[in-house]
Amino acid sequence: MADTAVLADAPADHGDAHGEHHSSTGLSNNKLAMWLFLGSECLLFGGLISTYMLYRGRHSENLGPDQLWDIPFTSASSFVLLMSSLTMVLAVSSAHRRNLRNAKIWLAVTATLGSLFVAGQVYEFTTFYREGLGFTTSLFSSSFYTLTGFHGVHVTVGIIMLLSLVAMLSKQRVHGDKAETVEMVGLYWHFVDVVWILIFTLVYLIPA
Amino acid sequence: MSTETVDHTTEAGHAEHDEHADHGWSDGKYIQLAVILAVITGLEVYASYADWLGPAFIPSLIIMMVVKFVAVVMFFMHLKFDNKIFSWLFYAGLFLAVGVYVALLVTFQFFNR
Amino acid sequence: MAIIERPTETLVPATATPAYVTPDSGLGVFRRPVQSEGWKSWLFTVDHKKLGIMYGVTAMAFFVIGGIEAMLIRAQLAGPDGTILSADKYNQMFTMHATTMVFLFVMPMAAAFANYMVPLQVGARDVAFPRINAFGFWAFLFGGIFINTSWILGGAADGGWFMYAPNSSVTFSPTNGIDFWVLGLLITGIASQTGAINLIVTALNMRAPGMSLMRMPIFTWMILVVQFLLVFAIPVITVALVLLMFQRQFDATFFSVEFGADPLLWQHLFWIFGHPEVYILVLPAFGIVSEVLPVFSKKPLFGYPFVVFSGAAIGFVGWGVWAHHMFASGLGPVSVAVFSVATMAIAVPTGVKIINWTLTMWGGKLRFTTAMLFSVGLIIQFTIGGLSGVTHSVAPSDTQQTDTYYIVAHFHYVLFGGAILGIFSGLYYWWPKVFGKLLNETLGKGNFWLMIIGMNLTFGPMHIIGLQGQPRRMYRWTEARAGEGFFNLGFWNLVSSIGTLILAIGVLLFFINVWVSHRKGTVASPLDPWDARSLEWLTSNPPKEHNFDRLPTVHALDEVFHRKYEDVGTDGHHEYKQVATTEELLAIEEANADAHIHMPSPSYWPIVLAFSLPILAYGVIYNLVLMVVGAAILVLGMYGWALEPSTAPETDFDQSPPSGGSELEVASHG
Amino acid sequence: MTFHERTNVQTSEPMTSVASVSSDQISRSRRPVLALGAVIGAGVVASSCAAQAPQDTWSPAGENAQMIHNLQWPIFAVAGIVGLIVFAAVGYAVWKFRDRGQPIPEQTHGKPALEIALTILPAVILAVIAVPTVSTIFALADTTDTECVVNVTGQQWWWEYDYPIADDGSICGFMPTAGNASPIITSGQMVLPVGTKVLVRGTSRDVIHSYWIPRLNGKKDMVPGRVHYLRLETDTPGIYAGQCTEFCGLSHANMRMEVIALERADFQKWLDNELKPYQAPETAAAKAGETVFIQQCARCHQINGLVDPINGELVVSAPDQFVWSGAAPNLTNLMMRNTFAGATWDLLSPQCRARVWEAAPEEFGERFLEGVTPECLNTVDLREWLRNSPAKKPMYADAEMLEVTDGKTRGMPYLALSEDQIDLLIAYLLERK
Ligand code: HEA
Ligand code: HEA
Ligand code: HEC
Ligand code: CUA
Ligand SMILES: [Cu+2]
Repeated sequence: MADTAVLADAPADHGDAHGEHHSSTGLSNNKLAMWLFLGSECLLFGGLISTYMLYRGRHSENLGPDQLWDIPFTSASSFVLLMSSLTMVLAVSSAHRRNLRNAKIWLAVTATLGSLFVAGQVYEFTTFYREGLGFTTSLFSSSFYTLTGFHGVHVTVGIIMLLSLVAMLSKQRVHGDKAETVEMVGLYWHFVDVVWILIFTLVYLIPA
Repeated sequence: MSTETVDHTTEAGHAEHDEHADHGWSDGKYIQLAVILAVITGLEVYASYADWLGPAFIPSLIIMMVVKFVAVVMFFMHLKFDNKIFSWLFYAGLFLAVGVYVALLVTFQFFNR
Repeated sequence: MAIIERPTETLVPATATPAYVTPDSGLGVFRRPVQSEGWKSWLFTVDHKKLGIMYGVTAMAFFVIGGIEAMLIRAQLAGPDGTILSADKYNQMFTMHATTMVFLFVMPMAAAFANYMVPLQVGARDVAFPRINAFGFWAFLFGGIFINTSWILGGAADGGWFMYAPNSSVTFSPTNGIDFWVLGLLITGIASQTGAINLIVTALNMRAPGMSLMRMPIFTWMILVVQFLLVFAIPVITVALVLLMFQRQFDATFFSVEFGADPLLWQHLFWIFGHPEVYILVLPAFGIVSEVLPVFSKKPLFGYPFVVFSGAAIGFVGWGVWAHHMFASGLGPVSVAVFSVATMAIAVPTGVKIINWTLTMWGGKLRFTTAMLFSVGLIIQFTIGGLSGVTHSVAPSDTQQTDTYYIVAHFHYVLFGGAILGIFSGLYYWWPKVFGKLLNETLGKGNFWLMIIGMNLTFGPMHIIGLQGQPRRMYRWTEARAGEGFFNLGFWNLVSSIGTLILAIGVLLFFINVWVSHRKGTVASPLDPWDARSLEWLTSNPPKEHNFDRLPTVHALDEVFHRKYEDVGTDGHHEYKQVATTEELLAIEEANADAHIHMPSPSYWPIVLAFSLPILAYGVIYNLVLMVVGAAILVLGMYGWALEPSTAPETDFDQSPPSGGSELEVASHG
Repeated sequence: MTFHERTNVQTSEPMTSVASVSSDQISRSRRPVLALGAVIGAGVVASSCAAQAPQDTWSPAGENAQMIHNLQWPIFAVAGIVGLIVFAAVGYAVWKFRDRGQPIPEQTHGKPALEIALTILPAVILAVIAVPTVSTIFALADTTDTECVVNVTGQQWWWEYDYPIADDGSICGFMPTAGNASPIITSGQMVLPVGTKVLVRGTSRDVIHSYWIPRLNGKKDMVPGRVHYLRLETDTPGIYAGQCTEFCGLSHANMRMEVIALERADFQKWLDNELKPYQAPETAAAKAGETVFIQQCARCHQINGLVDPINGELVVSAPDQFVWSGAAPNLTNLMMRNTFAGATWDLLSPQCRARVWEAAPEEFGERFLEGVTPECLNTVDLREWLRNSPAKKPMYADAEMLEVTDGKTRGMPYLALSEDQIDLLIAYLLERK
């Protein structure tokens, strides 16, 4: 845990700035909270990934990763998710330029790409299920579905957040700094993407 | 927690925000980075089919993964431009996770008897 | 309360009742409630002080429950072949005793102190996210009640507090007890997680002007370390609990040995959380002691930076020692050796604390109030527990000790002798701050001595019982293995059970004391009864709703002491003269009150959102319909929360308050 | 019961060292310490004058436990001394610096040099402790010198022992005299030759259990799906008590075990006895008992060589169809053990028990090998067991709990035997030795 260092660093950062600023560090509370949350999510996904890594080889003869993976398909959906990170960053950058119209468009595009990814995952799950890989079939299947399912739920929550944000921006329902709100959702979204970067390599590309 | 982000867009810390935006990149650069990331992804997929990598296969995959990870975090997530405290908070969790879970897997994989 | 709006021009005396402004309803779907009195003011409050009190009261109630469970355990074990509890009930009893004490008493009690004191100590008007704060409390309360409803719904969890797989699978524990346990801990985990993020942001970002991190009160420091531990440890147990939930509810295979599962996975995940958890339990108490000792020694904390960094070091090293709970589980010698040595290392930063506390008293002017007695008691009792901890860290001897009463002795000395004594010290120390009344010192001393004698009689003999080979978690023990002579295991078990009675009377005295101080003699506390040193004493008792009239500017560690006393000694010789009383200091603050003070409005949504969680959980256990209902409340709550009007329509306008202005904009939206 | 008196009580010396710590502490420190000192002091004094309990962790009786002991007592002493220093310092400060109206002391914030010194000192102490710790860990993990292997399997709530046949036909390093070696399967009490380096290979059939004979070695968890190793070696013949120490459900408290250490010659006798062919019942009652057994018990319990007189076929039990763990104790030589059902109850009557348990090491083997004679049988507990075992030992045998285990019990079910049937069964079982 690097908190020692964080905290030791901090005083230098805000120095004598007290009084003028709203906060000790001059940073946004929300953003601090978000990064902390993302830091903690590392331990959540780390645990799920470790469980998968431990159990990836424990399955019946013909229902393991090597038999099931469809790399071209997964690559395509990974690509889609990666591109959604680009559109997300464009949304944030529009929002910072106070161009809410563009920001909303990019947010919507991001949500669409995200939905495409989730649709891909649903398709993948159904295919695997048809091939006989139920949730309870083996250690591999339980841990695979749990890991990717958790990620899928994160993406879905992200999509809901993106769409809600678009609606709220349209209806003027976002209190406070709109650009920051977009940025917050953006951080979450990128994190989900980053987790998939790990999953794509560790789960799909590295053979069992 | 995730829902919090929607609404916790408080009135706080806004003054700094516009500054932060300046630290970011132009849209063009973001697109460039995205292209690079796409290319690396392509390479990863290629690597998983290529036989000639031999023992370098897994390390090369891991390296590409890390590069992608870092690129997104640093640039798309602005960590490189933002206050160091954010980096500390996030990397604390990240490195802790890597350290602890690698140790866990190691106890299972090796010294296990 | 809603907003304290004070026009800049007309200077209203700070003591006057603030005007409540009804929030604008045009902005949102629902108005925010404005009640500042009556039960609604508690249900919908987002005030960190009210929430702190609510945490405290609830935690105390769970302490009594956990204590009664402990007394039943000791009653059963007082003699051989106990028959008070059946094997089944006994197993539920110790599982729930530990769960209650750890998750529903010590952790929330720490949250109570942290909630109440951290904003006051850093000179803020509330925490960073008041609504999340309220949500955290309700999630904890509902989670705690949820777990305990298992008692009447077919039996509580019976797998022990670390719930080793595969004994926790449906096959081996077919009742719903473990489902309640899993889901309940997930809910309280959410509470801890949100609370932790909130407090970290508060401590990092909402400190009063001039309060650098190295001027931050030590209690806040320890709380900060604890919250970091929580932020990173809770996700790990969450993973473990989710796996177990899927195992039990959806027949997942994670712990099914017949599928090739490795039961050690659970142990690793649990203890990666579990070891940091024990420091989560004790560090807040360390923080309290580090506040109390300087005050009653009339000296600053000796080696403040050392204490700060050792706290952080404990937090750090605490992540690398989890497998010391698994020395007998077949890890293999290399892992065992590594973890054994790492565990020893943790005694070093803990020792730093013990040493610095002793040196704080050294050369001081010690006043033995009840708070001080508890703190000194902690030093002694915790050291005993810590030293037995060191004997566990020696892995080969731990294989003789693990899962015996010697371990039970260790962790009660560190938990009761550490966390609980610290908590009681804090209760006596901060009681006047929170309630404006002093607790009775005579009763307090009785309370202390009975607890000390009681705990040593209860847990002291467990060292012997354990080293003589009595395993823990046995619903009965037998004369046949008790040994010969009068002072055999039977004798010591009896002593231990009698000790529990004394302990219970000691705790009871505390409740009597509270009752006496609030009902009978209403001893109004002076503003600064202990001649204290830190910022929370720079406001009235109990503090005003907005904490400080003027946000204090901090010049030194122990700010309040330095405002009260001046060093008038000459060259090398020190002599301290009182230059101001706390009353005078407060009057200055009041006279210079800040102009605009925005306080966050109460909100309906934290409790609604939290309420959805147990409903969802019952749904997971019993049926889908309930789950749908829970999910609906959840969604409703989230949108209500998101769309709720911010405090007032003009929030955006107040971007830059007058200089010296309030931080409340920062605080206003949880 | 006092079998422990047979042993050299090495404990007294480290115990007294702790005792001196606490008496010292009383004299020097003040109030909070007093109560505590009294407790610890009294505790230590008392426990050193009390006879050691059978599972005392401070009375090693074999090489491995001795290694641990040599490591642990100095560490307890170090801990005691450190504790003493802390109590003394606190006690002194409490007494010396109490408020006597002295002026406000200097507001000193610390002395870094002192701080650093006092941080390094514990680190050094611990570094010194770490060295023997690590070497002992590896010494205890060494399995290269094994002379005898026993497979141990835990299940709810008893231990099964299985003595495998080595490639050369030996069992536990001993050649069966009669020649026809077959694996020996027993439960509850593990019989070992004295002075032999035994390696336990352990696992479990259901949940995690832990194998622990305190006077022989530390404990080792027995985990389903994994095989763990534990070294055991005994110095003297006798009975060494143990207890399952990983919480394993309902009857965790009733899951005990014993190691029976026999002189090598006695062990050979025991081994040969185990391998002898089936002893047909002699008395009429026993004959009738055999029939009851075949009807009621044989589906779960194996008795090696038992032949069904009706069809002349070997009776083979199938506990896996009835018991969740898939095993029930092998009763072939039940009366060669002197405890039953997870070593929780005696098979020997109270009068006869002492004869074996308190025997001097020289005569122990002989007395143990007598087994349980009809006069010495503890009929009370055995009858209660046969009448209604789940009532005696909590087990999951009631119908409503069986759904999740496919109708299989965990433990032995209630069998609704009549008193007559029990008489006959006991007559039959009495000859199983
Ligand atoms: C508040 C909680 C708390 C705290 C602070 C600690 C502190 C420590 N614990 Fe404890 N521990 C528990 C709570 C805690 N523990 C619990 C609940 C369990 C059991 C869980 C279960 O199984 O149910 C447990 C179990 C446990 C085990 C596993 C035992 C087993 O099951 O086999 C071990 C093994 O190493 C251990 C070690 C330690 C050590 C080395 C410390 C150290 O941090 C102690 C350091 C302190 C000191 C050493 C004293 C002061 C120092 C000095 C005066 C300096 C000089 C000292 C020396 C030179 C030695 N603990
Ligand atoms: C913070 C944590 C904490 C605290 C405070 C306690 C407090 C106590 N514990 Fe705790 N205990 C644990 C944490 C804690 N315990 C844990 C983690 C375990 C391991 C569980 C497991 O193995 O899974 C455990 C296990 C455990 C066991 C071992 C059970 C077993 O292994 O079989 C025992 C046995 O004596 C015990 C006893 C006690 C006693 C007597 C108290 C006393 O201190 C309680 C004192 C409090 C009261 C008595 C209540 C207040 C009194 C009144 C309000 C008076 C009025 C009421 C009446 C008189 C009825 N505990
Ligand atoms: C459905 C299975 C089942 C049946 C039928 C059964 N038992 Fe058992 N028996 C067990 C199990 C399981 C145990 C171990 C219980 C324990 O100690 O926890 C056991 C233990 C015993 C023991 C103690 C053995 C030891 O070595 O400790 C005796 C004696 C015994 N049974 C006798 C009988 C007799 C006699 C019958 C028939 C009348 C019988 N059992 C029928 C399952 C069964
Ligand atoms: Cu087997 Cu406990
Ligand atoms: Cu620990």
